[in-house]
Amino acid sequence: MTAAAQDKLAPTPATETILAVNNIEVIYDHVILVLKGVSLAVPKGGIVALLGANGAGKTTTLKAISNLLHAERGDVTKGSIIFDGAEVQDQSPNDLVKRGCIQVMEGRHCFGHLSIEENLLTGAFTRRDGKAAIRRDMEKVYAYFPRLRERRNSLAGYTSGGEQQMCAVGRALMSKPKMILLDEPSMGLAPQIVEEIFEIVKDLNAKEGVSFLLAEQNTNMALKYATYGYILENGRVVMDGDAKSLADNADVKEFYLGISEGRRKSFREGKHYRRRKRWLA
Amino acid sequence: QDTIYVPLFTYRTGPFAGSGIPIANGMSDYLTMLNERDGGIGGVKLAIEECETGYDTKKGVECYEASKGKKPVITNPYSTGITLQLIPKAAVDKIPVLSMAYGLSASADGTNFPWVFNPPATYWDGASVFVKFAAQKEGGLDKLKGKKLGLVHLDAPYGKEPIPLLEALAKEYGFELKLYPVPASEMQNQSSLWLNVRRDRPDWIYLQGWGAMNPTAVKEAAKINFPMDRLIGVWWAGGDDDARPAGDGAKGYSSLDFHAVGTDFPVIKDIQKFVVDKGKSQVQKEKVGENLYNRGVYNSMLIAEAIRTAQKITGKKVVTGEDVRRGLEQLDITEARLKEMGAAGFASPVRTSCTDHNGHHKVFMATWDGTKWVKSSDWMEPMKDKVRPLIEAAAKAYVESNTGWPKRTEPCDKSS
Amino acid sequence: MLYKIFIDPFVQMGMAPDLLVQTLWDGLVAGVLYALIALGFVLIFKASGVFNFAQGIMVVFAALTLVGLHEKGVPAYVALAMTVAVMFALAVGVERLMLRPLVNQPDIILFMATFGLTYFLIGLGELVFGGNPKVMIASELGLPKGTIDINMLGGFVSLQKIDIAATVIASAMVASLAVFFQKTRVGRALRAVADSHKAALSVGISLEQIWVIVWFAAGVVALATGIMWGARSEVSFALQIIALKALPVLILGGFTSIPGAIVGGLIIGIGEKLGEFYWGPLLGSGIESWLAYFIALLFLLYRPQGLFGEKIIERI
Amino acid sequence: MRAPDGSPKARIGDVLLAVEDVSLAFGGVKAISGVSFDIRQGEIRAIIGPNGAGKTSMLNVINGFYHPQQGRITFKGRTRSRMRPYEAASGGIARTFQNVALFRGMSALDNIMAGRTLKMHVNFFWQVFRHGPAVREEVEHRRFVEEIIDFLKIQDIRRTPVGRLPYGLQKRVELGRALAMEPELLLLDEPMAGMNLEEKEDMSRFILDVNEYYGTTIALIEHDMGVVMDLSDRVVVLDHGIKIADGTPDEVKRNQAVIDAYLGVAH
Amino acid sequence: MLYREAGQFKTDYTKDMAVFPILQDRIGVGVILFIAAVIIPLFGSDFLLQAVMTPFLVFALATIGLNLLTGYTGLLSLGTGAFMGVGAFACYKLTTSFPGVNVIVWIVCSGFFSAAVGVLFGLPSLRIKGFYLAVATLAAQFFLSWCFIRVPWLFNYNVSGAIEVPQRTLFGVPITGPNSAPVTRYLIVLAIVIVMTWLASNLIRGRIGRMWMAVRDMDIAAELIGIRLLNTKLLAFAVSSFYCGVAGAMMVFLWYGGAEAEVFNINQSFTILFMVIIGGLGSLIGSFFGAALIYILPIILRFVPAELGVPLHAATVEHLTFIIVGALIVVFLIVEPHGLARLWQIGKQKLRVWPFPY
Ligand SMILES: Nc1ncnc2c1ncn2[C@@H]1O[C@H](COP(=O)(O)OP(=O)(O)OP(=O)(O)O)[C@@H](O)[C@H]1O
Ligand SMILES: Nc1ncnc2c1ncn2[C@@H]1O[C@H](COP(=O)(O)OP(=O)(O)OP(=O)(O)O)[C@@H](O)[C@H]1O
Ligand SMILES: [Mg+2]
Ligand SMILES: [Mg+2]
Repeated sequence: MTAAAQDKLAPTPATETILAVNNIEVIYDHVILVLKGVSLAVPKGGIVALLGANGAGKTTTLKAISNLLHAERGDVTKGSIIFDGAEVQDQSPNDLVKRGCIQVMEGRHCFGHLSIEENLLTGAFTRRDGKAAIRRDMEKVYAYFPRLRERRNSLAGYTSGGEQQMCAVGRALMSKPKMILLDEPSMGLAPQIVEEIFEIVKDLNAKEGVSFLLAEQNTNMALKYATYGYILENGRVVMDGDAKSLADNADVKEFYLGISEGRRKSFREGKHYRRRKRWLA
Repeated sequence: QDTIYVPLFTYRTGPFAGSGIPIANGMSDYLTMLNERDGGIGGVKLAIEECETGYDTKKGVECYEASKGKKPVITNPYSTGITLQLIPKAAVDKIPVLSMAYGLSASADGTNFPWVFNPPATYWDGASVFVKFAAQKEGGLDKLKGKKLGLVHLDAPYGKEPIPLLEALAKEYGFELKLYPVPASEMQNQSSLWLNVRRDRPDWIYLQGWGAMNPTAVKEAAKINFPMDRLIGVWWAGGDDDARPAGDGAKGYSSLDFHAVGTDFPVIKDIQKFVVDKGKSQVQKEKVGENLYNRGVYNSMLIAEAIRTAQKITGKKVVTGEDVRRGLEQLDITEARLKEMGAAGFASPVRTSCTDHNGHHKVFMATWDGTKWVKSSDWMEPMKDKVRPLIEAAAKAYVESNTGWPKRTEPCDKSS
Repeated sequence: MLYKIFIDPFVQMGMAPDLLVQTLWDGLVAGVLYALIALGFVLIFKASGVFNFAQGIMVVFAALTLVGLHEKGVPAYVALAMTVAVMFALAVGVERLMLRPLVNQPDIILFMATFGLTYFLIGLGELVFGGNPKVMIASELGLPKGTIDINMLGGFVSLQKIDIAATVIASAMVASLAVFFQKTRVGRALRAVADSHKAALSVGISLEQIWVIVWFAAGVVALATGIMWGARSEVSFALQIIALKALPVLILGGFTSIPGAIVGGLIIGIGEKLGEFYWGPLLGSGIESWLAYFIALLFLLYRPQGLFGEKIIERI
Repeated sequence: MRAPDGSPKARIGDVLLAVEDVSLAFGGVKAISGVSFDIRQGEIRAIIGPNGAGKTSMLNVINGFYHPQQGRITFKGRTRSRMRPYEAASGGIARTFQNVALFRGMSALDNIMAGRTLKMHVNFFWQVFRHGPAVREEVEHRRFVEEIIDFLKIQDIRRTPVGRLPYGLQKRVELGRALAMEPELLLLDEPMAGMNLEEKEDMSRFILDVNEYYGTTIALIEHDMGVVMDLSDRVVVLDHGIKIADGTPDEVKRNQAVIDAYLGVAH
Repeated sequence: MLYREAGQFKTDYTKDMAVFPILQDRIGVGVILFIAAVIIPLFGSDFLLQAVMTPFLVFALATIGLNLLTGYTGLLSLGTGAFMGVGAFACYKLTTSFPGVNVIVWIVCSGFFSAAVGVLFGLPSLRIKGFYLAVATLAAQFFLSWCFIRVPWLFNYNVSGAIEVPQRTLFGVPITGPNSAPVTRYLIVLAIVIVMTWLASNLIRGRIGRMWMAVRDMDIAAELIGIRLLNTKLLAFAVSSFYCGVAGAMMVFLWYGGAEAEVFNINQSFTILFMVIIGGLGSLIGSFFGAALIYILPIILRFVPAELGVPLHAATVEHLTFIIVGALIVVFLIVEPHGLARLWQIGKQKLRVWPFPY
C-alpha cells in the first residue's frame, strides 16, 4: 500500500495511530473467506472496542494483527496492517511481541504443564531488562489477581477456567507491551473480576499509556471503558464511532445492550423463537 | 543387435549395503569385463542391468516383475528372502534362479527343483565342514563327544538354516549344540549373548551372520577373550568389513570360503585392465580382490559359464532362460576350464547334474591376519553323505506342503 | 518349571557372582547408551512436542560425516568440529524448511514430517558417503581402547575402557543438558512450546530460535551417540535400527524428562540384560528384542505418563 | 408436563438429586469442602460463585468424573458415595462443558447423533452390513436429532465440522448433544460465556423451553447475574469450596456474604 | 459449476445417509470401479497387475485397517506389521490344516485371529494414551515377530522357516501358488478390498463410527455421554486388526506367494502408518491415496531416469528416490497437513464454487 493511500485511510491525523488495519481480507484453508475488507485504527494510548456477534470475525481480525493466522492455515490476502510504523506481515509474532504488541487469545490457552508462575514468566520471554524488573512486574500481576498468587505453584492445566483466564491476561502483562489485543477477556470470569479486568485496562492505559484493542461480547463494559468502537458483522465493519455515540445508538441499545424502551429486558422475556419449517418432509 | 539380458539384483543401500556393495561390484565388473574383452559370450553381448533391492523382499519381487518382461536368462536374487519368493515362480516364468551358496538348501535337489541352482555348496555343507574342522583340531570326530559347539546366528530363516544339520551331527557325534540367536533388531547390541557364551564356554563357535551382525559379533567375541581360532564363520561372515573393525582382536578369526582372495589371477587383472582402470566400475580400486568382491566375480563366472554351456548345448547364440537352465544343470568347470578363464587356483572345479544342482563342493578356511584374509587350510570336502539325505527329505517336505508343486517335466540332458 | 523360573536364576547369580556383576555392568553400559539415544528424542519432544523419528538416522548421519571427513584426510578433531557445524546446518535447515511451515500442526503430522526427513537423510547420506560400513575413528579421537579385567568374586569382570568413557561422557552430557533446560529461561520456553505452539507464539517465544537450539543439541547428542555405538561395532546404516531401542526407554522414563531418559535407560538396559542372561535361555534366548517393551509396558500400567513424564492433564 | 398456568410451584416436584456433605481435594487444594444441596425435579438450579470456587468440580462429582473423598450422592432415590460416568449417563444425566468439549473432527450432526449412542442398540452384525434394523434405527434417531437441530436453529451448520464453528454455535451444538441424550438432569457449565446479548437471549430461551417442554431438570453455572437471576428457581452459592448461601435468587442477591465474596456491587 | 449438489434434493433420511449422496460422485466412483475391474485386467501388463496394483490394493486395505484405529479412534499403533503377520500365519495354518475349504474363506477368516490378538494387545489402551500407547503395540510387534520365527508350529516346521503358499483353486482355476495368473489374483484382491471398504464405510457412518470418533476427539466427553471407553477401543482394535490380518493374508497368498517373518517387521508397521497419515487420518479414500503415494511413487521415480535416458546407477537412482520421496512427504504435509484426502476435499470445494475463487 502506498503512503498516499495510507494517509487517506488514517482516520484522524491529529492523534498518532499505533495500529492501522487497512481493508484486509482473510481466507482460511484457501477457500473460506472470513474477513471481507476490514479497516480500523487504534490511536496511541487509546482503548478501542471491537464488537460483534459470534462468528463476525473479531478473533480473526486480532489474529491477523498479531500474525498468528499462519498457524491456523489462514492468510491475509488483501490489505495491510501497520503496527507502530511497520508492516505486520513482514514480522514474526515474536518480533511483534518484542516491539510491544501482544495478544491475549480467546479461550485462555495457558501452558497446562507449566505452573501459574512459570506461565507468567514465559510472558516475559522477550524481555531483556533483568530479573528484578520481571519480579516487580510479577508482583504487580499478583496484586491485580490475588487468586493467582494463591495458586502460583499449581499446574495451570488444573486450575479453574477463570483462574486460567486471569493467568492468560497476567501473562500478557508480563511482556511490558505497548499495545494489548484482548480477545474476550471477560469470558468466564466472575462479575467482580470482570470489573477488575477493565479497571486494570483503564489503569494501564492511564498510567503507562498502553493502547488496547478489545474484542468483547460484554458490550456494556466494553463501551463503558473504550474511547472508540467498531461493530463487525459478517466480516465487515458495519458501524463505528466513539464509544458514547455508539452506546446511545438505538440499535446498539436494542441488540447489544439489551435495553429496549429505556429499561433492561428480563431474559425470561426473550423473544420466542418461531418453529421453522422442518428441513425434510 | 542381439543381446543376452542378465539382470543383477543387488543392494547398495540399506542396512546390509556393507556386504552388498562389494558383491555387486564383483558381479557386474566380471560381466562387464566379458563384454569389453570378449564382446560378450560367444559373440553375443550381455545386457547387464542392476536392480536395487535394498535387501528388501518387496523391492526384490518388484525387481523381478520389472525384469521379467525383458526376457532375462537368469535371476540372481541375492537374498534368501527374495529367493524364497522366486522359487515357485521360476518354473512358471521359465527363468532359472541362481542362488549361489545361499537360499533354500533343499533346492539342491534337481529332481524337485529343476529351476533352482545353488552351487557350489549349501549351508549344510558349510556347517558340516565346520564340524569336520573342529573335529580335526580336536583330534578326530570321536573326540567331539562331550564338547560344546555353539551356533551364533541371525534370528531369521537364513541364520537358522544350519540348525537341522548341526542337530543331526550332534546326535551322531555326541557333542552338545548351543544356540545363540541374534534378533535382527539387536544385531549391533550383542553383549548379553556373548555373556551367555562366556557362561557356557563352548569349545567352538560357528557364526552364521550377515551385515552389521558380523563385525559386532567378532568384536564381542574378542571382548570376552574367546579364542579367535575357535570362531568360524560361514562364507557370508567373511567380508573384509566384518573383521576389520575389530582390529587386532580379530586376528585368527576364520571363515569358510570357496574362492581365492586377492588380485593375483589373470581374470582379476583383466577386470582391472578392462573395467576398473577405464572407470567403468563403481568399485574403489583398492577394494578389488577383497573377499566379497571376488565372491561377486565368482558368482558371475557361474552365470557366464552357464550361458556358455547353454550355447554349446543348443548351438544357439542368443539363449533363453530355458537354455540357460540346461546350461546350469550341466556346469562342468574343470581345472582346465578354470585355467582358460584365467582363474586357475581361484576356485575348485564345479560340476552340477540333473539331480544335484549344487555339487557340494569343497571349501576351505580363510583366516584374517589383521589386514586381509589368507587361505589357511586345505580344500575340505563336506560331509556329503550326511547332507544329501537331509536335502532330499527337505525337498520332499517342501513338495508335500506345497500342494500342486509340479513334477519335473524337463528332460535331463544326456551328458549329465 | 517353576523352579527354573523363580529359583534357578537366583541360584545362578549366587553361584557365579562375577557373571552377575558383569551382567549388571553390561546392562549399565547399554542403559547409558540407550539413554543417550533417548536423550536426543527427549530434547526435541520437549521443545516442540515432535516425536523425532529421524533421530536414529541423525545418529548415523553424524557418525558418517565424522568418519567420512576423516577418510578424506581431515584430522580427527577438525573433522569433529566440522561435523558439529554440519549438525548445526542441519538444525537450521530443518527449522527453515520443515518446522516453520508446519507450526501448530498436530503432533502426528510433525512426526510424519520427521519421517520424510529420515528418508531424505538416508538418501543423502548414502549418496554422499556410500553404503559401506566404516570404522569409527575412536582412537584418533583420543577415546581409550582395550579392556580392564578385574579379578574378583572367583572370576573376572571385564570392563571396556571405551564403555567407561561412554558412561562418563554420556552422564556429563545428560547432566549439563538437564541443568540447562530445567533452570534457564530457554528451558521454560521449551516446555511452553511443547505445550502449545499457538500460545507460545502469542507470548512472543521465538519458535525458530528454540527449534534451532534443540535440533542442534539433538544433533550433537546424535553425534556422541554415533561415536559410542559406532565404536562398539561399525558405522553403517544398520545403526539406525538401534535407535528403536530408545522408544521403550523414552516411554518408561517419560517423553519429557531428561533424568527420565537416564533412569529409563538404566532400567531397560539392566532389566533386559538380566532378563536375557538369566531367563532368556528358558525361551531359547534372543528375547531381548521384545523384553524391553514389556518392561516398559509394566511400568506404564502403573504410571501411564512414564516414571518422570509430565502428568497427562485430564480436565474438563 | 407443564402446569397450565406455568407457575413454578406446579412445575417442581420431588428431590431428584441430593448431594450430602461432599468433599473433594486435589493434593493440597480443597476444591469442595462438605457441600450439601439438592436439586428438585423440574427446577432450574443455579450454582454460582467466584472463580475457582468449585462449581465445575461439583458438576464433575455429580456425573462421576471426579470421585469425592467424602460424602454421598443420591440420584433418583439411590444413594452412593460416588457416581460412575457410564452410570450417570445411562441414568439420565447429561451435561455441557465450560471449555467446549465437542468432538472437533465430527460434523454438528454427528456430534448430536453421538449423543444418541446410549439409545441405540442394533448389533454389530447389522451395522457392518448396514441393513434392516440398522438402517431403521439410524433413520429413527436421525429424525429425533433433526428435531433438536430445528429446535436449536442450527440447520445450516449440520454438516460443518464443529471445530470450525464460532464459539457461540459450538456451545449450541453442545447443548444439542446433551439434549439428544434425553436427560432427566441437564448440567450446564457456563453455557453463555462468550456470547453477546442477543445470543444469550436465544440461549436463555432454549434453556427455558427445554425445561418447560421436556420437563428437564437443569443445573446451571453462569457468571452473568442477569441470566442467573432471571432464569433460576433456586441458587446455591459456593466460595472456596464452601457453600455460603442457598435460596431463591432474591434471597441470594441480598445475602451479604454473597455480595462480599462474589457480586461485588449489589446488582 | 460442473460439480455441485444444488438441485439434488433428498427426500428421505436413508438417501441422505448414502455413501455418495452426490450424483457426480456416484458417476466418478462407477468409472473408477469400471477401470479397476475391467480395463486394468484386460489391458494391464503383468508388471502393472503383479507389482503395482495388487500390492497397492493390499496396502490400501491394511491402511484402512490402521486408519480405523488411528485415524478414526485416535489410537496410535505401531504393530500393524505384526497383526498382518498374524493374519498371514493364521491363513497358512488354516489352509494347510483344512485344505478342503476354499482359501478365500480362510483369507477372510484369518482376520478373526488377528482380531483376537489385536484385542489382547489393545487392553492396555484403557490406561495408556498417545505415543505411550505405541509402546504397547510395539511390544506386540516385536513379540509377535519373535513368535513368527521361534514357533515352528506356525510355519509347519518348514526347514526354510517361511510360509510356502500351496496351490489352491476356485472352480478349477488356480488362485494361489505359482500357477495362478496375476490377473486372477488381482481380481480376487480387488473384490475383497471393495467389499471390505464398503463394510468399513458402513461401520464408520453408523453408531460405531461415531463412538470411535468421539473417543478420538475427546475421550472424557465421550465417556460422559455414556460411551464405554474400553469396549469401544477394543472393538476398534479388533476391527482394525481384522482388516490388517486379511491384508496380511492377501499379501502372502495373493501377492508374494510365500514369505518370511521378516516381511512383517517394524518397517512394515511404519510404512502403513505413513500411508495413513499422508493419505489423511480418518478418511477411507485417503487410505487409497496414501497407499498409492507411498507405495507407487517410488516405483515411478525409479523408472524416471531410465525413461529420460539419464544414465544413472541403480543405487544412485535409489538414493535420489529416497531423497525425493522424503522431500515430497514434507512438501505434501506443508501443503496440506490433513493429508491427501483433505486436498481432495478442497479440490471438490473449489469445483463447487468454480468459476469463482471462493
Ligand atoms: N481455522 C478456521 N478454519 C476455517 N474457518 C474458520 C477458522 N477459524 C474461524 N473460522 C470461521 O471464521 C468466522 C469468524 O470466526 P471468528 O472466530 O473470527 O469470530 P468471532 O467474531 O471471534 O466469534 P466469537 O465471538 O464466537 O469468538 C467463523 O464463521 C468461523 O467459522
Ligand atoms: N483435577 C484437578 N487437579 C487439581 N486441582 C483442581 C482440579 N480440578 C479443579 N481443581 C482446583 O479446584 C478449584 C475449583 O475448580 P473449579 O474448576 O471447580 O472452579 P470453578 O468454580 O468452576 O471456577 P470457574 O468459575 O473459574 O470456572 C480450583 O482452584 C482448581 O484449581
Ligand atoms: Mg472470537
Ligand atoms: Mg468452572
